[in-house]
Amino acid sequence: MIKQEMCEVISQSQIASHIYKLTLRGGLVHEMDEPGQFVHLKIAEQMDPILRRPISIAEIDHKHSEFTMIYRAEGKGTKLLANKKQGDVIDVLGPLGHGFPIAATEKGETALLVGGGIGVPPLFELSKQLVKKGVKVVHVLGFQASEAVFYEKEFTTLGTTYVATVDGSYGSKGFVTDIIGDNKLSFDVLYTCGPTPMLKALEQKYIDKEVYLSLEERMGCGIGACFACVCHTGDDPQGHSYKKVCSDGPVFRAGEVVL
Amino acid sequence: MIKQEMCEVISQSQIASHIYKLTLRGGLVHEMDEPGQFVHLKIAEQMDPILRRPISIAEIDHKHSEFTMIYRAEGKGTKLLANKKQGDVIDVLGPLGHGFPIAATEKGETALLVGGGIGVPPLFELSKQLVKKGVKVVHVLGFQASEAVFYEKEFTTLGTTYVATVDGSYGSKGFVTDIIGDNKLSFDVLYTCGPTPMLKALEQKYIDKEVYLSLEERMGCGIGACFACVCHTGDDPQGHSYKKVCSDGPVFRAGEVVL
Amino acid sequence: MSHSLEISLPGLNLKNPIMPASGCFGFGREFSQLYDLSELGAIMIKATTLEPRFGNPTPRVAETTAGMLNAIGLQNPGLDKVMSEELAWLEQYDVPVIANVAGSIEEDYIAVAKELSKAKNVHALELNISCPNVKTGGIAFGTIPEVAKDLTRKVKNVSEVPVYVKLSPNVTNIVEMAKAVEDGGADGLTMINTLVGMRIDINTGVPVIANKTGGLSGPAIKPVAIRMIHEVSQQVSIPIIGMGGVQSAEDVIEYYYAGASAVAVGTANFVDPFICPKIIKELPDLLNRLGFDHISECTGRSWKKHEQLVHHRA
Amino acid sequence: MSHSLEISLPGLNLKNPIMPASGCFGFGREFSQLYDLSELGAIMIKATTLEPRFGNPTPRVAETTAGMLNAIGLQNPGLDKVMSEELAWLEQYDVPVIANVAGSIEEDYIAVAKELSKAKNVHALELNISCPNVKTGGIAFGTIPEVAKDLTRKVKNVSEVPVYVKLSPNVTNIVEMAKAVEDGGADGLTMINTLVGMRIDINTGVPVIANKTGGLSGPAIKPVAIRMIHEVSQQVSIPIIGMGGVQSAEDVIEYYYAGASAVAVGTANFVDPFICPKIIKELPDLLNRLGFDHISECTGRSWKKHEQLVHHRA
Ligand SMILES: Cc1cc2nc3c(=O)[nH]c(=O)nc-3n(C[C@H](O)[C@H](O)[C@H](O)COP(=O)(O)OP(=O)(O)OC[C@H]3O[C@@H](n4cnc5c(N)ncnc54)[C@H](O)[C@@H]3O)c2cc1C
Ligand SMILES: Cc1cc2nc3c(=O)[nH]c(=O)nc-3n(C[C@H](O)[C@H](O)[C@H](O)COP(=O)(O)OP(=O)(O)OC[C@H]3O[C@@H](n4cnc5c(N)ncnc54)[C@H](O)[C@@H]3O)c2cc1C
Ligand SMILES: Cc1cc2nc3c(=O)[nH]c(=O)nc-3n(C[C@H](O)[C@H](O)[C@H](O)COP(=O)(O)O)c2cc1C
Ligand SMILES: Cc1cc2nc3c(=O)[nH]c(=O)nc-3n(C[C@H](O)[C@H](O)[C@H](O)COP(=O)(O)O)c2cc1C
Ligand code: FES
Ligand code: FES
Repeated sequence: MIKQEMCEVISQSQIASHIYKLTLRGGLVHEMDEPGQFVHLKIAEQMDPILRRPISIAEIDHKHSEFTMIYRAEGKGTKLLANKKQGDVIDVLGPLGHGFPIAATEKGETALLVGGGIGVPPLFELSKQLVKKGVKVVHVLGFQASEAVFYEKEFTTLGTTYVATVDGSYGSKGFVTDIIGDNKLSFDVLYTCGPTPMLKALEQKYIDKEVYLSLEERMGCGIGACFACVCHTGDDPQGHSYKKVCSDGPVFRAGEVVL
Repeated sequence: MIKQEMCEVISQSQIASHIYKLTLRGGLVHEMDEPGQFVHLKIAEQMDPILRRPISIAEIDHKHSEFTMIYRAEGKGTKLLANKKQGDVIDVLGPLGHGFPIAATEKGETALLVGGGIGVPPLFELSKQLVKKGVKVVHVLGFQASEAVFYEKEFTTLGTTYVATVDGSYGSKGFVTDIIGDNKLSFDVLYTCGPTPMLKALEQKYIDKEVYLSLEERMGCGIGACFACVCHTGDDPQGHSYKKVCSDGPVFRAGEVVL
Repeated sequence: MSHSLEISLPGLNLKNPIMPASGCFGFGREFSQLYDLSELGAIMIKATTLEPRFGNPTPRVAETTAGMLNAIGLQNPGLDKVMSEELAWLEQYDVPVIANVAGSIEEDYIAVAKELSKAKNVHALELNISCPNVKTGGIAFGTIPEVAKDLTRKVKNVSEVPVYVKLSPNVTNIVEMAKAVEDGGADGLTMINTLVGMRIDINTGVPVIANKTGGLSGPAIKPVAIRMIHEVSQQVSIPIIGMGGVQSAEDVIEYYYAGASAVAVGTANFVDPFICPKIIKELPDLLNRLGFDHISECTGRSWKKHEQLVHHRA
Repeated sequence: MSHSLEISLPGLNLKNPIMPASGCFGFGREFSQLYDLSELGAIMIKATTLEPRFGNPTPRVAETTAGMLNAIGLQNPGLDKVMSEELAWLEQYDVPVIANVAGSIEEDYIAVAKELSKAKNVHALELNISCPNVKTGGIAFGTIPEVAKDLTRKVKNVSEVPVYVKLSPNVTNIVEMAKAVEDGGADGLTMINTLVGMRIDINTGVPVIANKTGGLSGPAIKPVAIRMIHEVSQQVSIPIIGMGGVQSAEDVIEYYYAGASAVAVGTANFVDPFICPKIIKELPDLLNRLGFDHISECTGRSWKKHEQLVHHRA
């Protein structure tokens, strides 16, 4: 169930260039189950900035009623978010949307998790849950440059982890698709989150595979009421059938919606 | 000289119902001299609230580059101000305007300082400076009710201090004018700050005395450029001559402007 | 005290004067997961057109300082589905519906209005002559008094329930528009719709909204709405449902003082999805503090002469 | 790089395109205590009328969410004093003045314009046909195209310097107004003036501003200004000085992309009195980051076709 709650900041730290890790505590953690869901944050009490900001859930800790997000502080809202200190409270709406299906991969099968930049965080909780189920996970993480790389170590503890940077300043040079090709990585199910061009490339390349993609779109309400975040469906690309990224997604099976 | 500076919160505490005492540190303290001047505070980084808030300087501590304000947290801006904690910074513009003339009272003479509610704070620095000069000070402070009373003890250390509350829940019941009358207080110069009806009453009553009043008006710029805070002059009450509360005032000699 | 919020307007007997604004609440399904829709005074459902519409390409929303732009483009499932699915579904709640009618041409408006007005739970229509985000139609209906009057009359002729006309703020003379639709037979007004605005992304050089322009809503526009309601309410004798940046019980009172008889909440539903029930809960205490027995005493208080005012405790 | 901000508009050869907006900077005296006025591209001085005016009663300003209302009422010392005291005083600075001309009747406008245009440091006039805070005159000039055109022509006839006309956003069709004053001979446009708005104090029940309505300015109105400049700049061939909620170097670029050729800063001077020099200082780096050699390359970038665009580094 969707809840609104003032959650307490447990910790916040910078983990890469412009990238912050923020852990909050609140009762709504017990509503979180699927990795890939997101929360909608009202960052300031005031009306500037006015809109909530959608941020993925990167880690769920039911035991301590805590969850973690990893985000890039770039615009007005996320920069203010980066100022929050331990003990401050943040207005959280969530959990929202539908995440990655754990059930799609059987125990013993291999899941390939491909993340690009700020699309990496939700894959962490996904990976943890897949590993717990007995799925073999392989991670391919792409970043702009070495100073933007984060969470490599954390992913490595869960499974083989490849890192690529666009400028080659860390890991191998190039895109996540290069890594998959160069290393001839095979998999049963592919889960991915990142910039749209990356998602498109993966969708095209693995057209006959089971692929789940997490999408981004500008949002108003975040709960499906305002029609800000719609996309066309794959079977009716010009018509008036649609899916809402916020409530039907953000995770869709490849082909389900038009990227 | 007017300066703009990010000043650091040294301390903040609640001293009466809705009333806060806030001490800031910054280089612009060295520009402060006249009691009765004010600063203009931009309380949040964001544009909500957008306008600065004028708050009087209640105490100046040149040695530590600190100054103190006392304010009532009621509206949007002052409520946010009350949330500021030690170590936070606040954007201060000041010192602004012209304050109470110390020179108007000679050493050995008696000054009567009359404050109403949130008009009391600037009288504290005034009293300190008068006492230092060798002036005898008498304070008459009016408040709504006992829970709104503040700084009685501090004023008492400087001179005789009378307190009145409207509902009689503390001190004597009634208005500051009642106290002055009942106690037959005499003085050479009267300095006052508080609600306009109180200022009007004092102006009328002591028409042939030397009286200085500190005014309040809605402000835009705070520095004399926007013409938000003008009032008619006493010698041309219907004409187009004017004074600006922010830069010509906030302290005027009684009769100088139309209340 | 408990009845201090009950109001009665043409077609609408409401337990309270608070309702979500059209387009900011869909058809209520999503918010029904959060609270009981029967708590609301009414629901203004999303604009309905004759045929289903996909609407504009994304991005459809952009944030502005204390406001937002939207160019949804009247996405909706079309008249038939709204009747058979959405309105039917809403019948489970004890809440009157105000159905927002949109179109590109006159015939569409008339057809949609006629049909929607037959639905059991539709107690009034809201004629949306002011949607800034559709290239054809809409805007002319909303800016030319004669055109607006004519459309109002035609819709009135076919509607089985009272008709409220939603005014656009993007005009030189809002009073003229209001009087025109009153002349056309409007039972009430709803105002304001959004101001036309734009934001440009300085990194890409193009407008943030794919449709280029969008409708500006939120607290940023509240002073414009208050001013227009203040002007219009003194010049017409039909009631006004006010909207534009309402965020709190205090804002509701400000709208009433300006001249409104009920208040709709739009953008604030995105900021705080529980805002409508919160405001409904806070209003009685606020009224009490201000010395009113009933909210309707507040209407027009900023301009009414003393003798026109109903009872007010000192 | 150092010349990347120099611009040239009718009558105005400016070291940079940033200037305080009329009414938000007085005649410069107060700000001269804070920084050297010669740093500014130009100064738009406060509206000047034939006779001295006291203006409206106070309160004259009110805060709104991300904006403010003002109803100063054109307070100014009158033409003679502006000439002999204010403009004379400003001569010590190396900064062109754009003199804002206001009035209640045509004759006043003409008389003030004629005289002001003779001042040595007045390089252009800004014809204020759009002040929302004076009951007579102003508003009709700003909303009826023929009236605006006529006044523009008459002022042009007497002015010794180029005339910019300041447009009101409170109209249905801003393009029509812009074209009318262009036809009347305007050398440029300045836009936008404030939107008419109101706030009501819920404790007293009356409007916060003594004049009741006031002009809404600040970031709240920026999307409306950007939209209007985007529309108008595509339809006229005279340059536009843009304004409305400008707070940062990024905002300046957004105005340029929309179609402006220079930018004025109003309300932001109250929020941060050093804002103009700050923006001037930040602009060269921002231009560089965005790949421009000169700020004028940015004008109209959001709508110009590729082949119309001047050089832009990849
Ligand atoms: C489902 C979902 C999950 C996300 N998860 C993460 C995450 O885990 N970590 C992370 O760093 N970012 C994530 N994002 C992107 C994040 O929402 C944006 O970076 C953020 O909203 C930008 O806000 P700002 O204040 O920095 O920028 P501003 O420029 O101030 O934002 C202005 C407006 O644009 C919207 N906006 C700007 N960029 C985006 C974007 N890329 N996607 C959607 N809306 C945008 C903002 O929400 C706001 O409404 C996610 C987005 C979605 C839709
Ligand atoms: C020269 C001067 C000195 C002052 N000194 C003090 C002081 O020492 N302590 C103190 O508590 N208060 C003082 N005030 C009053 C103080 O400025 C207001 O209480 C404060 O601005 C209200 O802001 P808010 O955010 O609480 O209210 P809001 O309602 O959010 O304010 C909205 C707008 O109205 C203005 N406003 C509201 N009330 C007043 C007022 N009484 N006077 C001027 N503007 C107002 C605000 O500045 C703001 O622009 C002083 C005012 C002036 C003019
Ligand atoms: C996302 C969005 C969609 C809207 N869709 C409609 C609509 O379909 N029909 C309509 O009449 N108004 C529509 N509006 C306008 C609102 O009903 C309302 O008039 C306006 O937003 C001002 O109120 P607010 O500031 O509270 O949002 C929409 C507004 C928003 C923000
Ligand atoms: C306090 C105040 C006074 C103003 N006085 C004038 C004026 O005298 N003449 C004029 O043309 N515009 C006047 N304006 C309008 C501004 O010049 C500007 O067009 C408007 O405020 C929008 O810009 P901003 O959002 O940056 O303030 C005034 C604005 C404010 C806030
Ligand atoms: S954000 Fe409102 S429907 Fe998705
Ligand atoms: S506040 Fe601007 S002149 Fe006084």
